Amino acid sequence: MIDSGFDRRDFLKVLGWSGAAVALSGCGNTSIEDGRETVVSYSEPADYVIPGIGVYYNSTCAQCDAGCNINGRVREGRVLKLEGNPDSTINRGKICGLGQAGVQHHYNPDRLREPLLRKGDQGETISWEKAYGLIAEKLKGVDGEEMAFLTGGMSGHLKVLLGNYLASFGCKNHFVYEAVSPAVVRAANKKSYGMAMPRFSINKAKVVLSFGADFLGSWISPVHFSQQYAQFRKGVDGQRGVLIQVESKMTLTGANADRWLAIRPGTEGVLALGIINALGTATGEIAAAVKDYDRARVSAETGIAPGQIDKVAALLKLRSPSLVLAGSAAEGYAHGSQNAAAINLLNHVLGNMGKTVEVSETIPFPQMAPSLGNTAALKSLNDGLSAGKYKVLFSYAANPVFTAPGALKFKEGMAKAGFKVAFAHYLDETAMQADLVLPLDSALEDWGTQVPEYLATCAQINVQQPLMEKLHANTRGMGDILLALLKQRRADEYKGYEDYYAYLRDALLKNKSALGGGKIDDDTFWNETLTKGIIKLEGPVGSLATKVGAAGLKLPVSDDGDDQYPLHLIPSVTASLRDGRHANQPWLQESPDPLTTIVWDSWVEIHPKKAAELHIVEGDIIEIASRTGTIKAQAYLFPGIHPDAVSVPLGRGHDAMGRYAKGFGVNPFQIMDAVFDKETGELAMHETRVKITKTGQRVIVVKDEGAAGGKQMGKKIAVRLSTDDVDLSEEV
Amino acid sequence: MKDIREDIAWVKINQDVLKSLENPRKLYWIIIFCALAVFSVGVGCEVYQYRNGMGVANLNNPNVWGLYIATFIFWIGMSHSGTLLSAILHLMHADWRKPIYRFAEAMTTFSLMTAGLFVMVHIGRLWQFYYSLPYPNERGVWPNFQSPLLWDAMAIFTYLSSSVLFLFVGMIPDLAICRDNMKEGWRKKLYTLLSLGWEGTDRQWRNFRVTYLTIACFLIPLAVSVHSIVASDFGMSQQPGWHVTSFPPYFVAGALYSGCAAIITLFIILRYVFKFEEYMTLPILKKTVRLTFAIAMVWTYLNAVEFASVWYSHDGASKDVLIQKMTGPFAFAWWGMVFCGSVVPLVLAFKRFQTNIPVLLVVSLLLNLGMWLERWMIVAPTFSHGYYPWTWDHDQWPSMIQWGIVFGSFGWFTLLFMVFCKVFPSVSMYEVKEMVYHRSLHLKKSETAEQGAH
Amino acid sequence: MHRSLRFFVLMMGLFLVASSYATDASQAALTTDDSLGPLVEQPFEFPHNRHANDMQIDCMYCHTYARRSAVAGIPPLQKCIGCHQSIDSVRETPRIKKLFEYWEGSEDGKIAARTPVPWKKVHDLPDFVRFNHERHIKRFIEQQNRPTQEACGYCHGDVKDMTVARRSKPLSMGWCASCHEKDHPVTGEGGVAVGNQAYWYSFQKPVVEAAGGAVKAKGPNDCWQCHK
Amino acid sequence: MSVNNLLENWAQFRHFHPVDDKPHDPYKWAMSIDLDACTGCNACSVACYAENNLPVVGKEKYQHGQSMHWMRIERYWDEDGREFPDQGAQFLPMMCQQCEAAPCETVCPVAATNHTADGLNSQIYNRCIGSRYCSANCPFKVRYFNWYDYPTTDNVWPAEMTQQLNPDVTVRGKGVMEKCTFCVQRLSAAKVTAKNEGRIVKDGEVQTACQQSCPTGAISFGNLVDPESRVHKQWQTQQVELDKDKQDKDEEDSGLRGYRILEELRAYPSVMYLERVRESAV
Repeated sequence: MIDSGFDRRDFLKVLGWSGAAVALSGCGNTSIEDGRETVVSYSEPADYVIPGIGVYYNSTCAQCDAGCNINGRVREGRVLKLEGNPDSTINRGKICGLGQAGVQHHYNPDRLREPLLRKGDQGETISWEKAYGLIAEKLKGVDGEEMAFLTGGMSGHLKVLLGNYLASFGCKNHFVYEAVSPAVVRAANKKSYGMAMPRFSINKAKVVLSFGADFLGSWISPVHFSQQYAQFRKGVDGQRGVLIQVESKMTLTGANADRWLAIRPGTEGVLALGIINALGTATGEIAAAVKDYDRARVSAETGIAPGQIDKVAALLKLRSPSLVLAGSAAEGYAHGSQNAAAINLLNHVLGNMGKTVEVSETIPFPQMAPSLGNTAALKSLNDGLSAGKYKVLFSYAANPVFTAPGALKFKEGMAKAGFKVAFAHYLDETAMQADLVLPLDSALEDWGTQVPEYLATCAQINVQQPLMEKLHANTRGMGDILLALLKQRRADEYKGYEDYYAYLRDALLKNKSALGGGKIDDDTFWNETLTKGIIKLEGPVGSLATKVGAAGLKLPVSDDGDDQYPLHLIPSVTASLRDGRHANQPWLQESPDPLTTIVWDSWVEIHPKKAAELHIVEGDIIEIASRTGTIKAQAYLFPGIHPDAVSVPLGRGHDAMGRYAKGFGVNPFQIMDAVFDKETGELAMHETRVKITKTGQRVIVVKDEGAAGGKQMGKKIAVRLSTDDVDLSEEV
Repeated sequence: MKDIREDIAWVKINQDVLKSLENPRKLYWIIIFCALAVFSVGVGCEVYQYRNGMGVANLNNPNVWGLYIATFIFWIGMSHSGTLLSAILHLMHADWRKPIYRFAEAMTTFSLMTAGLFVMVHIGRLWQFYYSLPYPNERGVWPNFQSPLLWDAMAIFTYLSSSVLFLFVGMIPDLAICRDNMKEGWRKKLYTLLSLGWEGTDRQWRNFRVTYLTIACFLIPLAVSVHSIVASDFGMSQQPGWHVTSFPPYFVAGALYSGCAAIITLFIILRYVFKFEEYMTLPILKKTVRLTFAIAMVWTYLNAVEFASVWYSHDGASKDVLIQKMTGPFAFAWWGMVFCGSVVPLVLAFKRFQTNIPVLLVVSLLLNLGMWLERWMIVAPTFSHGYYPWTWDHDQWPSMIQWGIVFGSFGWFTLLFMVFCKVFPSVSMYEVKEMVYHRSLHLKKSETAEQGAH
Repeated sequence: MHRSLRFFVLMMGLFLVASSYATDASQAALTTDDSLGPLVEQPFEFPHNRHANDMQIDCMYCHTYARRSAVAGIPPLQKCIGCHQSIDSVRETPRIKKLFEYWEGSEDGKIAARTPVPWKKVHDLPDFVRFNHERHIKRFIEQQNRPTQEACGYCHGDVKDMTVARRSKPLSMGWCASCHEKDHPVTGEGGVAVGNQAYWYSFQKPVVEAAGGAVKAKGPNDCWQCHK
Repeated sequence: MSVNNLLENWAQFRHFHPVDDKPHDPYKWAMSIDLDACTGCNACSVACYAENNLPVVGKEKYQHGQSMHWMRIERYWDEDGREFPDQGAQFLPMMCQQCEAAPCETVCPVAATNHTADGLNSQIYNRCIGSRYCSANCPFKVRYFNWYDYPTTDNVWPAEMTQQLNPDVTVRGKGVMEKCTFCVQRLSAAKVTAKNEGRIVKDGEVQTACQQSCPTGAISFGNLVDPESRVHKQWQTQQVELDKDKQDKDEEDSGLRGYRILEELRAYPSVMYLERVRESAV
């Protein structure tokens, strides 16, 4: 289909508003208008480019780290819409809303277009040469210890290049930071399963017991899990899968559960042990570990009715295999690791190992394997910064000034760094603090390779290729930038590569045989790779831990909170906004939050009972105060939350970034206390305690839901029936 | 309480009426000025809305219709009693109508024009309005003859044109009088042109009578049908609270009601402004008031019938809407309607109020307000409380733009009406003469009879 | 004064007669009007007559996209050059010089090399009207094998007699519809119908006339066919 | 343009509705949505924005209820008054139901919305004069009006964003009504290809934008006339019939999940929903 990437780039040119393109005067004129518009055609078109007919190119979605393979429709050289790539093992032709919005990231009017150098409060436009020169100059005489490179999760050749660049300084300070990441669970998995990310086969499970894992919304690889979920609902041999969700704040997954259990925040582990106890099948030290977690105590601590615990245990006993997931709600506490460990223990006890918790392959090229983001990295970086250790700080694909918990005072720390370089798409909060801001290409105009953390069926390398020509002349791909920087260090080594594309092509072709292209010639291989957009691999298979000890598994007796700050703050991760890096994509701002149907703003979820106590009604502006700080947001009465907790969604409340993000909502990161998980040193997101007070103002909550508030008023609109009354195996 | 004097000289009638074309009281100019001001506000709002889109009226999904449609119905309604007085009573030979039917008919015409404007104001693409007209066109497509809105458009245009004709034909003899008594000037030219060479020959009178009668007969069924069709805009739809078979009579009654109320108001104003005390006499007013009272009661009855039929029907949705009207965000308007529409008119039942000008002025205005609220209550609640609960009660309060245009329409109407009364004789001279003549004959008869008795 | 009355009546009568006649007349004009559209100023004059008439080149030799896509597009520069670089006889004529300026770039550097020629659209429908070239070509040329110039001519007129193309049909909705309302034979003499004829028309099934058994059908007539 | 032509087209128009002597042929587009699979993730809604050039109206206009989402996800809670919604919420994707006897069609004064032969409820933007009667008469309130001139409104399609607009879909100016079209631009493209090859569109050959994106495959769409199509099979197994206002399932414990919303209004929607299932054992 494609002769060669280079040539194709010419065909990616955007055509003028030719006859086939849109004109905005949609319903305007009603008469034919000869000779007004010009009609343009490529001077040398490729035979597969026909005006009026879409061409589809495969690439990889960069909206989150799940690594879905996408397929972009291009017409007249403009990418119009993204679909899932049907050949993908991860998303099998499907795509989420967040992914769809990728085009809005690409076409975003607020994207940076020129390199900016700080002049007081202003940024002055400079040339790339000058920018590179400046970096070289600033790095002169700086040794590895004095520079730090902060990035988000990274993988593929970009990671390799960065590694080489840092190596050229002998620099170890590569901080990989993701504000929202399952880092604690990874660690716990490593312990109890033997690998950080085993394969969770939801579709094979008859029962899924999830402790706050929002696998339909934002957890690890939502689109993949959603598909499995669909199969799981259709059922193995006609028996419909049962989903039980345990969490203190209802997530999208919770909203789809057969049974949603509102648990007292932080006591997830206790419940897990309680269930093991109730199962009564455990032996040895496990039995010993759970023996005093009897129904009464567990019920008292977790606030879940004894009968309910029995029911769950009974069901798990009855239907096997099942699957138990430890999610972000369980890990977000100072004792998060223990929680996760206790929960993982369930899978062993229930004998799900190897059945629904399966061994997954790993990528055969360790240097390309994803370096996973976490919050511990931020901590150590912050310590370094506030100690004034770093002369030069690079930041890429991370926005710590926005996402770092307020208690860390990251902004102040960052100010201590001598020279701050930000590689950014927008002028976001971190870029605002930088001395030099370098504009990046969007994922739809850049080359790259990427290795997803969660491998669905086999190890694979995702290929990212431009779907259209650059929108702005003066943006660069991160790969190209790193290459340029490397040429400053090791000119001879990299002079062979004209640009990142050349490097990438060469790198992949070198390992052609390892990548399953042994027999065919380079160009064919390369074209096939680009056409497919995926390289599937035979990766080495790790091994699962068969048994695990319960020694050292001790859960703190749940405190009854402190009376000064009585409530738990649960910062919720929404499927569309996540940690806020996509807040400037209007589709995401305007697509209602599934549970509250609120748009364009933040809100505080409060249980109606609690609200009644405090005389709070919907739309009251509420002040949430933690030890770290305070924010104000509108109240939304929400039945799906534990009365001892309030929840504020992450991702909104930017004070920079762009017209669709700036000034909408509040940022709960600001008031997060710096409490860390005892074992992994990860930030305990759910540990912040708050108190709330009415400010007396009231607003109209901007939401899709009408005054009927999700009631059907006796009409037959969204109907539900019980499993007893239906036989799914009969259905198509 | 004195009625028109039987012995009043015909010349005096001419003089008195023609005076109204010359020098009204100051109040006239004040009214004209206010009307102009209000109207220009309306125009401003409309221009703004035309530029920026209907959104500025704070209409939304699902509340897609607002005050515009309500006020549209209101004006259509007002037009009806004009026809009632001029046509129906004409056929019934009720001679007391004679001094007042002219301005009533004028009111009909102008309120229809105003109503027509609201159709324009309401539609989202005014510049494509011609799509809705059935004429041969280069697109080769017809409008949708199934749509009640289309029936509406046709009915209104027919009604408007024929009532203009009726008004005009009825004026011809008077125009001739004006022509003959006017000094030179543009007015004389105008009257000359319009009086179509009227000389009052027997033949002309004969033809005139026939024509006038014919149009009158034609106008009556038309008037009834027009408001029935407006009613069918709602009756024909499927929405709860609209899908009611009793709507047409209900609408017609409402129309006559608001019309009569309006006539009382204007009666009082004209009587003062143009010094018509001698012609627009209290007995006439009294009759009008009694007519109004009767109609008010009819309307109240039909209203009750409608609620009852909803209440006892098994249609839960329409029931919800009714309850919503009484208790929801519109409650104030709904109860306001009930009060103004059914309680206030009771005042008219008392003899002593039937000729008390200040009281009647206030009452008639209240009645009009009530009828306007009624129209609003027919339109709005169904949107904010339809079949689909998810879409209930979005922010539906009309914006200042919407109010502005509604008020503007009153300015526009007053302006047209007042100018008309200044330019054309708003009391029918020749018919007053007839009236006086007949009455004097009658008087003579009875006198001679008395003498015979002695 | 009777005169003014009579005059009035007379005027009314005249008006009615005139208007009714006018509507009739306009009717006729709407469907069969062949009035020429405006002359469109092009970057340089392209002689359709030379190519289509003298050279007898098939329309779709240059307008290749028409049979493959809904929009006809415009022939790529490459196409022109492909032939003309080997036709030395006209190489030095002003138009061809101009053409090559777009290919090789002009001396004054105003035009960069390989610049597409900014042709003006001649048959430019409103943005909410979507005419499908592919379908019409399939229908008339491939299925009913009418001569190309005739088929294209239905809407584009006799381009072979023009230099710069110029609109010669009304292209109004009524005009399109008038053709869609006609019963067109599904297959012409010796015409081949591809596949199942019934599905060449998703709206009216073709009617088989008893006499001769010629298969005829109308064009689609629902609004969404052209307005989306 | 003669009265005859009027009457002919009239008959035509009427016949587009399925009547016993003239059923839909060869196409009748229909949809079925499995509420048990739908997770309410909003992917379909965003996909619709991307495919159909829907404007993002912004916070202030959204507050006034002037949003333009053709496909809206509704969230319902159980109404049994328990402290927690411990059987989760219920999500319902609601878009134009493409009714067979659509209330909106009969009332439009200019026939801007009417029925197509393949059973769609068409909306012709450039014919619409914006009387909004259709929306007034729509039981589902799924018609959205262009309250402002979004193409020229700030920050709706600023700068480069215009390049994302889908050329196959007209961009609506102010004052016209719009609604879900079942992605008619995709349908007609598929039909053209099929016609050129002298066949009808095969099942799965054409997908609506929402269906294509839906991660759980809750939405299935196709030709109800084609016995091979998934939609046809689903409607059949659920015993839902297009031109009935009461279905067999309405009897007690029929074991069927298929239903149509507000069926009793006799609009005969083309979208069948499958009831959400909840486990009774836990």
